[in-house]
Amino acid sequence: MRNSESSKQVLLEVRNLQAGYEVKKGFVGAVDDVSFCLHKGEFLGIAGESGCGKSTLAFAIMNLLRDNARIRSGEIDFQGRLVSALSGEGFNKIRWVNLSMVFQSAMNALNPVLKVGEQLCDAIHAHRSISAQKAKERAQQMLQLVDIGPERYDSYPHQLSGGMKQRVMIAMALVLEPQLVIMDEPTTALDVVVQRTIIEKIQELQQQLDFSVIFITHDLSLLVEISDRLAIMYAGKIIEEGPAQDVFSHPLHPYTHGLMNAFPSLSGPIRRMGGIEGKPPDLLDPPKGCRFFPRCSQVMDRCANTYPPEILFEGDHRVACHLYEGKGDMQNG
Amino acid sequence: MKYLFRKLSLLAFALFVAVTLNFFIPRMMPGDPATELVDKMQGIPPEALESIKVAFGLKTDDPMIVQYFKYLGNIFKGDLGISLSRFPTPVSTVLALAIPWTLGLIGLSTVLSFFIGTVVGIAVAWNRNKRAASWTVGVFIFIRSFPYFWLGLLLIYLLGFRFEVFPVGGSFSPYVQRPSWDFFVSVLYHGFLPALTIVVSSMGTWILTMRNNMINVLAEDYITVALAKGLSLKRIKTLYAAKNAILPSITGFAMSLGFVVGGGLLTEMVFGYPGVGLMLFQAVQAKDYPLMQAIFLFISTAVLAANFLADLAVLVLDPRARDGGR
Amino acid sequence: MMLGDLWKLFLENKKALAGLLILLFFVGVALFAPWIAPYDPRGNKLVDQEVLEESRGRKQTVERTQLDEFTEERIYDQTFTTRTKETTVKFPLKSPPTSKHLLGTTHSGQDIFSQVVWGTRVSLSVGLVTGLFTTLVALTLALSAGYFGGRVDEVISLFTNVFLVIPSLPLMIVIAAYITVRGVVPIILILGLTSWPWPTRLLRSQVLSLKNRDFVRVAASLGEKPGFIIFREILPNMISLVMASFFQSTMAAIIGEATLEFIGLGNVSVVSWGTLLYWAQTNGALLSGAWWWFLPPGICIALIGTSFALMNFAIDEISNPKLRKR
Amino acid sequence: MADRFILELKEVSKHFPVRSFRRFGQVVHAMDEVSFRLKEGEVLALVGESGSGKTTTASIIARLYPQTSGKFVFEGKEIDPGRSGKRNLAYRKKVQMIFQDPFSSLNPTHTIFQILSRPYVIHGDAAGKKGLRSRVQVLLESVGLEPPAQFIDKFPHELSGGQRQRVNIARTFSVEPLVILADEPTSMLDVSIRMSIMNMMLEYRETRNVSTVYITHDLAGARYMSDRIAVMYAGMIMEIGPTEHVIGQAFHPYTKLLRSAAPAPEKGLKRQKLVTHGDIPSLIDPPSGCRFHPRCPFKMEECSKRIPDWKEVDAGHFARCFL
Repeated sequence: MRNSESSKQVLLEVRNLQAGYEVKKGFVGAVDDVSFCLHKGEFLGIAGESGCGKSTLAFAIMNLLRDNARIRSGEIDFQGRLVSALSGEGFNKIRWVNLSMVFQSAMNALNPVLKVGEQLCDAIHAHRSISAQKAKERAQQMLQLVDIGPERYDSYPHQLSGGMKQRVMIAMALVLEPQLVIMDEPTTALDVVVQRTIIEKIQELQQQLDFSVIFITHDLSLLVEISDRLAIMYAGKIIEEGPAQDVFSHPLHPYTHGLMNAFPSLSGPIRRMGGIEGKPPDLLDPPKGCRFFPRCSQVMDRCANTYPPEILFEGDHRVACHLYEGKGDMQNG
Repeated sequence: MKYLFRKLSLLAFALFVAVTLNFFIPRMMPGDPATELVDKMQGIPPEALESIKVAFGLKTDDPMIVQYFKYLGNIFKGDLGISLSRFPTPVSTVLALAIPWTLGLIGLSTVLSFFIGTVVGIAVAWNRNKRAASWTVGVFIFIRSFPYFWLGLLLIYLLGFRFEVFPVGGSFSPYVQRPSWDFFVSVLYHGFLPALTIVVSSMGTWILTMRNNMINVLAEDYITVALAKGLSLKRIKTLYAAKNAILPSITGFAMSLGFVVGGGLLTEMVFGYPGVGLMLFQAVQAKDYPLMQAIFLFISTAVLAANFLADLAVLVLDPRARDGGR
Repeated sequence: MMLGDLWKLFLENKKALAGLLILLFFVGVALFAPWIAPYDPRGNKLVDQEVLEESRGRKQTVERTQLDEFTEERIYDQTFTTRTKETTVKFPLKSPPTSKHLLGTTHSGQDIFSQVVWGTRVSLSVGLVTGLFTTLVALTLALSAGYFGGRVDEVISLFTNVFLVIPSLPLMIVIAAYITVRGVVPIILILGLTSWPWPTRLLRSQVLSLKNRDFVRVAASLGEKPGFIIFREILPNMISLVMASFFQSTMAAIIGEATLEFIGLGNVSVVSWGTLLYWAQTNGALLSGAWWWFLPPGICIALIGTSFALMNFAIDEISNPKLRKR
Repeated sequence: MADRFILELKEVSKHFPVRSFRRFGQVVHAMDEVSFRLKEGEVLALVGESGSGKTTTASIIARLYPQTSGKFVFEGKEIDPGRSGKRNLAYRKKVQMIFQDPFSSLNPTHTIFQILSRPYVIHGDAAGKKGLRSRVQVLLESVGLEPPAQFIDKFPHELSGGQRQRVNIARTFSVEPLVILADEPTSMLDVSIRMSIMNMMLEYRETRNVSTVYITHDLAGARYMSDRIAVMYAGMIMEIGPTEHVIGQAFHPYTKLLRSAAPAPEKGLKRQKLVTHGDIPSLIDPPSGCRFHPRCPFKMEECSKRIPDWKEVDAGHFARCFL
C-alpha cells in the first residue's frame, strides 16, 4: 500500500449498482449488481474483456450515461454524500471539481476546432469565476505539469502527437484538483513506449496531488503492475477483487486464473499456455447461475443455477465462486 | 495556404472548361444554329458581325483552333458580341443592367437561406426527440421536393392575387424616382416574394444537411468530454457541436451553389424579376445566342467566385484546413 | 448490406414505407392511366355516336359478263345509309372543377384531370430512366476512379469537381435552346449529362473507403480477378448508397424535366406535368386565378419528390446507426 | 531443419511518394535496407512500434506492391518487382497474409461458406471445385469452429471477434501456403482468445512446417511465438537474432527501451524509470545516421554521422549500433 494503512478513509462507495441500455428487445444489464469501495489516494485497477461493462460502470459513476443508457438501481456515495441521487445540475457542481475522467480515444476526445489551452480554460470557467488571465496561467501551469511546454497553449489538437494529446487530457482532468480521476483505457491507442511515459506521469502526479485513480483497461499485465487493488469484471459483475499482487500471484476465480495464465511473460520459461474457450454471454438475458459457468473448467452443477455468494479472504481479497463456499476467513455472504 | 492554392486552381480550371463549353456547344449541336443567325444578320453592320462570326464558327475559313483562340481573345477583351434581340447594344452592357438585380436577389437570399437553414438545423438536431423537431423535418422534406418555379407560382397566387399583399413582377414601381428612400422601399417590397421563394425552397436542404452533421458530431467523444467538464449546454451546442458540424455544411453549400443559383434564375423567370435569369429566359425565346452564352459565362463566373468565398470561410473556421489539406 | 435484409429493414422503417406507398400509387396511376383518366387528355370535346337505324338502297347493275356456259358475273352498286345521332359535348373552356371535370378544363377545353393522370406516365418514366442513366454513369465512373486510382482517378475526379461547380441549370438551358429536335429523349440526355457529378462524387468516396478495407486486400492477395473484386467484393457493400443516389437522381430528374418543359424547352405537345405547367403559365392561369390548373401538377411533383426523399432518408438511417431515432 | 531459406530480403527499401502539394517530390521512407532470411518452418517475429515499417515489409513479401530497391528472393528465385500486384496465382498460393482487424477482413455481404470456398475456386484444381461444402466444413473444424454446420451459413457480423479471426486463419490455411505473414493477428482480440489463436498458428507450424513472419508490437507475445526476433524502428532493422538472446541479452538501446517499457507484472513495483524522451521521428526526412540517435541515451558523436554497420553480438545475433 503506498501511503499509510491508517488513511483508510473511504472516498467512493458503490452499492449494488445496476446500469445498462434500453433497447427494443429489453434492458441490456451491462453493469449488474456491482459493489466496491475506493479509499483516498488508492489506485484501483478494473480489468475485464470487451463487453464486460467496465466503461458503462465508469460512465455511471460520472453520471454521464446518455441517450438510452441509464442507472436502473443502486447507490453511489462520494465523500459520504449520496451522489447517485443528485439531479443533473446537482451533479454538475461536483463533476470535474471532485471527480473527473480521462477518455479512451485521445484521437477525438479533444475538440478539433478549439485551441488546446482554451479547452482547458473552459473547464476552469465552468466551475470557477476567475479572470481569463488567471485561468490561462492555471492552464499553462497544468500543461507544464504534464511536460507539455506552455507554448503549446495555442496549438490545435491535430498539431499534437497521440501521446501529447493524452497528456493534455490528463492535464484537463486535474485542472480543478479533483479527489478522484477515472481513466477509461487511456493508453490503449498508444505505442508501448509512449504508454509507459504516460503511466509514469500518472503515478508521479498521483504522488504529488494525492488523488485516487480508477484505471480501467483490458490489458491485465499492465494493470497488475501499476495498481494497488485490482477488480476483475466479467459479463457485468465483479467476480474477484483484492490487492493487485495477491490477485496476480494466487488468483481464486477460475476466470481470473485463466486470464493470468493467458498473457505470456518476458522472463521465465516459455511454456504452452491455454486460452479460455467460448465467448461471454449475451447481457440481454444472461444465464441464471454464475455467468462464467459455460466456459469454466471446474464447473459444478450448482454453478449453472444459483449465483455464487461473495466470499471474503484475509487481506480484503474477495471472490464470487462456489468453489470457495465455506472456506473464506470472514464469511460475509 | 496550400488548401487555398488547390481550390483556386480547381476553380480556374472550371472557368476554363466553362468557356470552352461555351465555345463548343453551338458547334456540336445538330442543326447548326449559326445558319439560323445568317438570316438575322442582314441588318447588322460588318464590324459587329465580326465578333459574332468568330463566336459561332461562321468564319469557317480558319481552322477550329484559331477560332478558339480568337474567341478567348475576345472574351478577355470583354467583347462578347452583339445582342441580337436588343440590337445593336453589345451584350456586356445588356448584361450589366441585370447583374445588380440578380446579385441582390439571389446572392442575398441564398446566403440568408443558408443561415436560417443552419440555425434551424442546429435546433432540430439539438432537441431531436421533441415532436416539433420531427414535424419540421417532415415539412421541409416535403417543401424541399417542390420544383422551384412552382413554389413561386403558388406564392404569386396566394400573396399576389388572392390576398393582394405583394406586387408581382418587376423590381420596383415605376412611379418612384431613382435614388430615393421610397425607391429603396419599393425595391424591397417587390423583391420580397421572389426572395421568399428562394429562401423557403432552398432552406430545406441546409436544414437536413446541418441536422445530419450535428447528429454525427453529437456522438463524438469531445462532446461527452464537454458534458463531463460541466460546460453550459449553450456553450456545448455552439462552440463544440455547431462549430464542428458547420464545416461540412459549408463545403456542401459551396458545392451545391451551382444548383441553388439555377433555382434562383428560375424564380426570376416566374416573377418576371429583371435579373439575369429572366434575361436568359428571354434570350432563349428570342434565340439571341450571343446574349445567352454571355449570361451562361457570367453565371458560371459568379458561382465559381462564390465557391471560392465559401472555401475561404472553411479556411477561417477550420484550423486543420489551414495546415494544408485535411 | 444484403438485398434480403435491406428489404426487410425497409419495410420496418415507417418513413421508408410511406415513401414506397406514394411511389407505388403513382406507378399505379401511370400504368392504369387509360382506365383512370375519364377523357382523352388532348381532346376537348366528347363525341358519342348512337346508330338509330340502317337501310339498304336499290341495287344498280354496272356491268354483266358471261364467263362460260354455267357462270355469269354481274357488278352492281348499292347505296347503304345509316342514321346516327351524334351528341358532341364540348368541354367548357377554363371551367373550374365540376363533377364532370374533377379539376376543371384548360383554355382550350381539355380535361385537366386526364392530363395530370396521363402526365404521370411521361414524368415518372423520364424521371426513372434519367435516374437510372445518371446512377449507372456515376457508378461506372466511381468504380473505375475509385478502384483503379492513379491517372484514371485524377482525370475523373477533376472533371467531376469541375462539373459539380459549374451551375447545371443554365448549362441545361443553353444546351436545350440549341437542340432543334424537342422531346423526351433530348431531355433525358441533357438531364443525365448535367447531373452525374453529384452521385459520382458520393459513390467514388465510398469505393475508395471500401477498396482500402482488409477484405479487398485479402481478395487481391488470394489472387482474385479484378472484375470479381469490383462486382462481388466492393459493389455488394454499396447497395444502400447506390439506391440512395438513384432516388436522389430520379428526384432531381423529375424536377429538372418539369423545369425544362415549363420554360418551353421540351416538346410542348407531349402530355406531362411540365408541359401542363407550361400551358398553364402561357395562358395566364395565374392571372385568372385558375389554381386548379397549375396546382395539381406541382403537388404531384412534390409528392413524388417527397416519396424519394423519405426513402432516401430511411436508407440514411439504416446505414448510419447514429441517425437512427432511439 | 535443412538450412534451406524459403525467402530472403536483401537491402530492400520502400519509399512512398508524399501525396501533398507543398511537399511535392518528397518521399516517406517507410522501409530502408531491410535484410533477413526466413528458414523453412521458422517463425520470425518483426517487433516495432507504429511507423516502424513492419506492415510494409509484410506487404512487400505478399507482393501487394513492389519494393523501391533491393532484392527479394523466394525459393531461390529472385522476384521481379515489376510484376507484383498482378495475379500470378502460383506465388499467391504459396504466400498468404492474415490481417489485424477481424471485423474488416471478412466481406460483410458474404456468408462464411462463400468466404471459405473462394480460395478453393481460385486455386483448386477440378477436384477442388466439387464437394466444396464438405471441404469447407473440414476447414471450419480444423480451426475449432465446431459444429461447422452452426457457422457455415452465417454472416460475419453474427460471429465474435475471436471466431472471425479463426475464419481468417482457416481461409489462409485453405490454400496450404508455405509462408504466412501475420500482421498483428491478435492485437484486436481479448486476452482469453488470443492464446488459442497463437497456439493454433504454432500447431500449423509443427504439423505443416509453415514458415511464419509474425508482426507485433507486443514483445512478450513475440517471445512466446517466435524462434527469431527482428526489432524494427523507423523503417530499419536495429537488432535481429534468436529470441532468447535478443530479449535476454538485448544489445541495441532501442531493444532495451522496448523491453523496459513492456508491462512485466512479475516485477511489481521495483522498476527503474524509463530514460527516454522525444517521439517517433517523421519518416519524410528521417534523422541522419542511426535513426534512433535523437532519442538514444548512449548517443555518441558518430551515431548521427553514418548508419552503423552490422555487428555480430554472438552466434546469429546481430545489432546495428556503434556501442
